[in-house]
Amino acid sequence: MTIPLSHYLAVSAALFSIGLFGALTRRSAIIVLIGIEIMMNAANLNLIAFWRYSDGTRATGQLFTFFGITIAAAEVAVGLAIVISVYRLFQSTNVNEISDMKK
Amino acid sequence: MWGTGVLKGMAVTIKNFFDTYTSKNGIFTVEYPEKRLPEKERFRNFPILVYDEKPEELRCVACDICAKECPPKCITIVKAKDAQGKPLKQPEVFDIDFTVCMNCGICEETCPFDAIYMDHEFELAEYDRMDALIYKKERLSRPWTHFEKIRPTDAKEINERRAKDATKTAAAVKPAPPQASNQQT
Amino acid sequence: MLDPRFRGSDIKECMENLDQIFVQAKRTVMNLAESVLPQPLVLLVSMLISIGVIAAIGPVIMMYLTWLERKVVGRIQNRIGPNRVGKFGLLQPIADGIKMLTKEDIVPEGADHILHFLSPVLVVVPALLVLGLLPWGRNMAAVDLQVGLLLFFAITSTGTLSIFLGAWGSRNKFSLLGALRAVAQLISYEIPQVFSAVVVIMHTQTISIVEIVNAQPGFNWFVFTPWGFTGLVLFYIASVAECNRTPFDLPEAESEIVAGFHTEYSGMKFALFYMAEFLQVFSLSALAAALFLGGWQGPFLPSWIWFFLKTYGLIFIMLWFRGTFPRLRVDQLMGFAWKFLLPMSMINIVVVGIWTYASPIVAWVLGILIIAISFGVLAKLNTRYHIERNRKFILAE
Amino acid sequence: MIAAFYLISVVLIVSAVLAVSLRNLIYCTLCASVVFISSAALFFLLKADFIGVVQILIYVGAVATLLLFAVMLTKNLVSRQYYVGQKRKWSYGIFTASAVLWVLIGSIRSQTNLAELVTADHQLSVVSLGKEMLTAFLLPFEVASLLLTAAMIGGIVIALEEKKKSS
Repeated sequence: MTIPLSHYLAVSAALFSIGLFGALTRRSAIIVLIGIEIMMNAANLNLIAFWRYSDGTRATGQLFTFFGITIAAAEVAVGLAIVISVYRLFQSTNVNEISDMKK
Repeated sequence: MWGTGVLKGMAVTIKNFFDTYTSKNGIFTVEYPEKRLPEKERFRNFPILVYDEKPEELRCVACDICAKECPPKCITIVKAKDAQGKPLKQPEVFDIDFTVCMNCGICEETCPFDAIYMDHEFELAEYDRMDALIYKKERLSRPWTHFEKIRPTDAKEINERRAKDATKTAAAVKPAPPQASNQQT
Repeated sequence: MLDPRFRGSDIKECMENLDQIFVQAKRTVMNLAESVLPQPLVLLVSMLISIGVIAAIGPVIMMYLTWLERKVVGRIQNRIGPNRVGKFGLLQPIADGIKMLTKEDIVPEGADHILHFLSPVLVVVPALLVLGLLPWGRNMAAVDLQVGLLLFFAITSTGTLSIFLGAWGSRNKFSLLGALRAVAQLISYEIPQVFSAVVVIMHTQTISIVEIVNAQPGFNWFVFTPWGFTGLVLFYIASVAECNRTPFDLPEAESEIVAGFHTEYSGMKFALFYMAEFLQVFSLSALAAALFLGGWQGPFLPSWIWFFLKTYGLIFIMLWFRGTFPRLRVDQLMGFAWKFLLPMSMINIVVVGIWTYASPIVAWVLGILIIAISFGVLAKLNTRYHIERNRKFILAE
Repeated sequence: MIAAFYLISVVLIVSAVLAVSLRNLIYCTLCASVVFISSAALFFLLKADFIGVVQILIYVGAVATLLLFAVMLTKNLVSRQYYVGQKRKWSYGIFTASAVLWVLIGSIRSQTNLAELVTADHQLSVVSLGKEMLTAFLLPFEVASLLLTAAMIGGIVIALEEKKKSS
């Protein structure tokens, strides 16, 4: 018997919530970025699962995952650039300490 | 042009690579244990004591000059004594400590009796540092023929000189009545 | 000399059998397995055969590459190279292997044990994984994926990560310096490498390596076209840099930073790093041969012999580089990748574009013209210092 | 096939949990790259080869290395600032995450017609993907390329800008 679609959706939902948990609770900015990456990954997994279980001739699912991945890579690049320049100013990547606007 | 330096360099190495197979002067490594380079004649390694006929009658008269002259002092000589305790002109003990000897060849030059020469033998590895490398008289002595084989030109010169000396001493001895002749040669 | 009754067709037919000898061997084993095992296990058996063959061939290739390298570089330097252990030093790799096994495995104090242990394994995995994608002979590719070439580049790019982790795990300034240089070099040479492979993809409209090789039957390999030759040169130089080999071996530069990222590794872990490097040399040369020199395509000999001939020809060139070139400085290394290889491979893509749509004569003329001009311009731009031709030397009186 | 799916998803979930909960940042990025690789494996299982390969190439090749660089450049390797009040924060996090999870699972279970959706054995060839990308999806393609250049320039400007001010 093949794997029902709901299993894939359950896995990506779990992945999404783990990413959300990471982004919310962890203090280091880099782990927040990793959490966001995992959430995006879960979204891509959903896209591909739905493409697979639809009629499969249209390539919308795959292409939008492809665009999703490129955008995630761009986002990580800019995110890390911000994290590093913030680190230069505040000497810490602790999300709570970076709160006041003017140094 | 930009890339030519690179190509010239590679041309040199590839020529070297094929030279080793084709041309004679490509590879010049001598594969040591199987093939050997002939030693030069004046090559000096550790000293040896020389005797003419019998290993007991060394040319060395235990005059101790080489022991005094030896820079690192690695030669120890004890004069032999006959039954009544009269010193003989033979070394009873002649040790050379090969760990100390630096093959300088000064003993060969200073020896007035042509008794000690530098040998060509260099594969002298031992398992034990202490007594194996302190060569006794027996291990040092070599026949004169061995010397003639390894250093023919020097041997010829020395033989001529010795023959001339022998005739001179024989002439000196002849006018004076022959007394007890010692083995002075 | 040949027996007259031995007609030409017999030779051709025997070559044909020799060509498919491994494929038939596997088929016989598979038939045997089918008769004995249930259906899902048969698939497993076929996978295991391929994996087993590659896992056996990988280390053997690596060992005899070290031997070949020491022999070739020796001969370049007018010496003989290893000939003591075994007939032509053929047992030398085995002696090295045993030496590596018996060497004590030191983990630096304060080092990160997990990373220090994990990273040699992570470095070897991509090097071995990639061997499965290569077409070793006619229908002898272990895995024939529709996205073969892209997967090849994806897997080799994961190697960068494990080098970096290894260096960080050994808590040593030299290895961290080496790793920073290695990551910078690997990333900046990956782009020209992929771009110069895009040329072949554009021409053959497929990403699967097996189809690219099929598109070069007999003798019309891609290297005999203007874009093919430049593509091979660019791809090959980029792969030399990708394996950290001689002109570009800054990451493990003995003279500057002790041994680069694998300073703190000894014994079997160092052997794994060494194996990863040589397997990458083999797989990238094999890929260059597959893309531009028509992998196993060849007129007479069995296909897999052609594969090994071409791959070892390209490997010989890499060893030849090792015997010839000094090491590049970091800025020259980076400048060469970004200011020469990358623009040159983009121009190469333009030439392939012209090649597919213009008529042959126009394509040939334009191709050679564009490549020659762009090479001249880029060379002009890249030469920073001008070597005076007739230098006047004032000798001390 | 079935066992493969469950195995990979277990690896996926476990490494995702580890990626967000470990204290040593290096191990976090390592587990994050395991997450990326296992989700690429899931893509291969779903017969989306091209996306699986792109996932490995971009996420493991570039994003993981970028994360490692970021971890190296910022000093606090082992995030030690767990002060006493930390426990409450974790409970908030777990509460919100599980609430979201419950909502998602609820929505999945409420969909009745998911069960009979069967996998079409149609495999999209990369060539058709490429064609479709440059014909039907040309606009997102151009927007994505624009965005990538903007991100590259942005990244560089942020890094460079600091150098001018401090020198």
